[in-house]
Amino acid sequence: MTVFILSFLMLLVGVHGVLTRRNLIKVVISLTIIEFSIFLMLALIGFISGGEAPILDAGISAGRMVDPLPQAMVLTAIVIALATNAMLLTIAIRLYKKYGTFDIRRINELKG
Amino acid sequence: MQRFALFIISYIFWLLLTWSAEPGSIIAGLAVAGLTSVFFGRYFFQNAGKFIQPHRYYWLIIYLFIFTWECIKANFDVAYRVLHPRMPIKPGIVRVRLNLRSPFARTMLANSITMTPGTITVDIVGDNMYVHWIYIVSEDPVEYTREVSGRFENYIKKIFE
Amino acid sequence: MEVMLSVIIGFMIIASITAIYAKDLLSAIIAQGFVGYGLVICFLILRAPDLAIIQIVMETVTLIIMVAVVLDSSREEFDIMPDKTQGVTIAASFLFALVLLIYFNRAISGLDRFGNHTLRMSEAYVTGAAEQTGSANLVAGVLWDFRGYDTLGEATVLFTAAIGVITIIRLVGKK
Amino acid sequence: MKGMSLIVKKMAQLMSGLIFVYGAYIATHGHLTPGGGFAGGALIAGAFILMILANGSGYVRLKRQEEGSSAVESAAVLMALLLATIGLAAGTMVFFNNYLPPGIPGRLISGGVIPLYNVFIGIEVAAALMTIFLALVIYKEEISK
Repeated sequence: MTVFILSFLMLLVGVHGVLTRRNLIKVVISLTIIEFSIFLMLALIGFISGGEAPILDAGISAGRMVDPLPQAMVLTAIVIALATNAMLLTIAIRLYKKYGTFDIRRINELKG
Repeated sequence: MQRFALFIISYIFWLLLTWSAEPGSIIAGLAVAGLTSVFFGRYFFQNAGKFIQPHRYYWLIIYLFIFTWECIKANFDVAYRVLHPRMPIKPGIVRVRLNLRSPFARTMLANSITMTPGTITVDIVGDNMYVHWIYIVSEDPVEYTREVSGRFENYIKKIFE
Repeated sequence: MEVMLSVIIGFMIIASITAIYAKDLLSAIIAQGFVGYGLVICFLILRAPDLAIIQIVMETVTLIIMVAVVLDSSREEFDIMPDKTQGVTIAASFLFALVLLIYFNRAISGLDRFGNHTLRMSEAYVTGAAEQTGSANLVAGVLWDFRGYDTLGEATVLFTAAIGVITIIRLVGKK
Repeated sequence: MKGMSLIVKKMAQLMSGLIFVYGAYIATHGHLTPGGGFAGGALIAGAFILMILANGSGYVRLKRQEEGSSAVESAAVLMALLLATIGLAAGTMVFFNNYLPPGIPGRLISGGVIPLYNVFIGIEVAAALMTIFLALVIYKEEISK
């Protein structure tokens, strides 16, 4: 149960970063940390103590395998995380080119 | 020629990776090695004919032993300098003149010097190589060139040039 | 097992706090890389080699892109000036954290204890999948056979992101 | 973007071909060993990114390369979709049907359509990452002019 609570703490750290930081790159980093904590949570849920990796091989029975379903979900989510990260960073550098800063509040002030 | 050499090397690498003799794997390996030589063959070794000259492999094996021995010696030397209570180090950067012509031989010499404990190659500019050294033995260029690169240079010349 | 995982996740939490509070953006990115590679070790301990491979590769690519972006623009982090509405923000954050905590508690109480997971949904995948799909890697079987729609949508997201990056970032268009 | 020093260039030339072969291995053996199309595609993209980072951007014509990788990406997605649609037409009328014979688990030719999906998704991921990277490099070139 400790590991679940710890990964929830990691999610809270990420949420804190998104809420309090004013730097666009820091906001992207905080979002990445939130994503990581959720991947970790899903992978933790599927684990069986003493289980094997879900790959059939000689001498491994199908009975004691960890759950392959959360792993497949997280596999797709990791790639989506990379894609959204690249998109966010692109928007951030375009904003930097237009306004000359990464500060959200100054970007708000310099409308237009 | 260089494309063919890369084709052979990548095909051997594929066979070692898969380690199976079924026909599907062998045919897929041919396709993958062909793609590799199409994409990267232009940037491989310029004169790949050196791969089929057997005396180079002979010198390579001898060089491996020499390199291992020098590496062990340098390990003990650096360990002595670190564990000694007064730390007898005199670090600095020396400029070593290179006698090797081909770029790959220069790269290999630089890598050998970096892998020996105590010396790190910083950069190669023109015909000179800048090496960071933990204990500079002497300020004389002939002396330190022999000490830093002379141990490896002759063998590397025989292997790669 | 659980103790080892807890220690690694603890280090990851410390690294993420460092990443959020670092004064230099480059060191913030490197601390974020620490979190990502720590996640790789967690996946290896949790018997998920597929996830470990993909996470290590993707983390490296993300770091390359982030470092390129930061070196192109500025890497300074400015001081956080005190806000006029700071009290409201703090109260709202605590409220938000409390709501998250309540829902987390409800979600966690429905789960099995760590390590004693019962395969309710994926029982059929584990027992019958290899014969049905012929794939020895069960994750690949789930990914491409039972849940093909998910994966197709995911490929579409990647495609759209690449097109979007080109569209947003181009300064000089075609004549 | 300038290239790096001679040592990095030579080692990149030596390694990038082998990294490409390893990525192809990961992608094609996705149904037997850990890995699969996504990880293999990212490794293949990594081989090209390594070459561009080491040799500088002068060594490829960036615009043409970007158009090419974007076209390859679209073609790969289209092929994967086509494979899925054939499943709709053949057999039991199910989208994403695995219509090829499953074969013996553990061989390279097994798993029905799964290896083909893995190969095409690998190409798609590699081309998408290359496109993103090249777009950033072109932006950097344009901004420094």
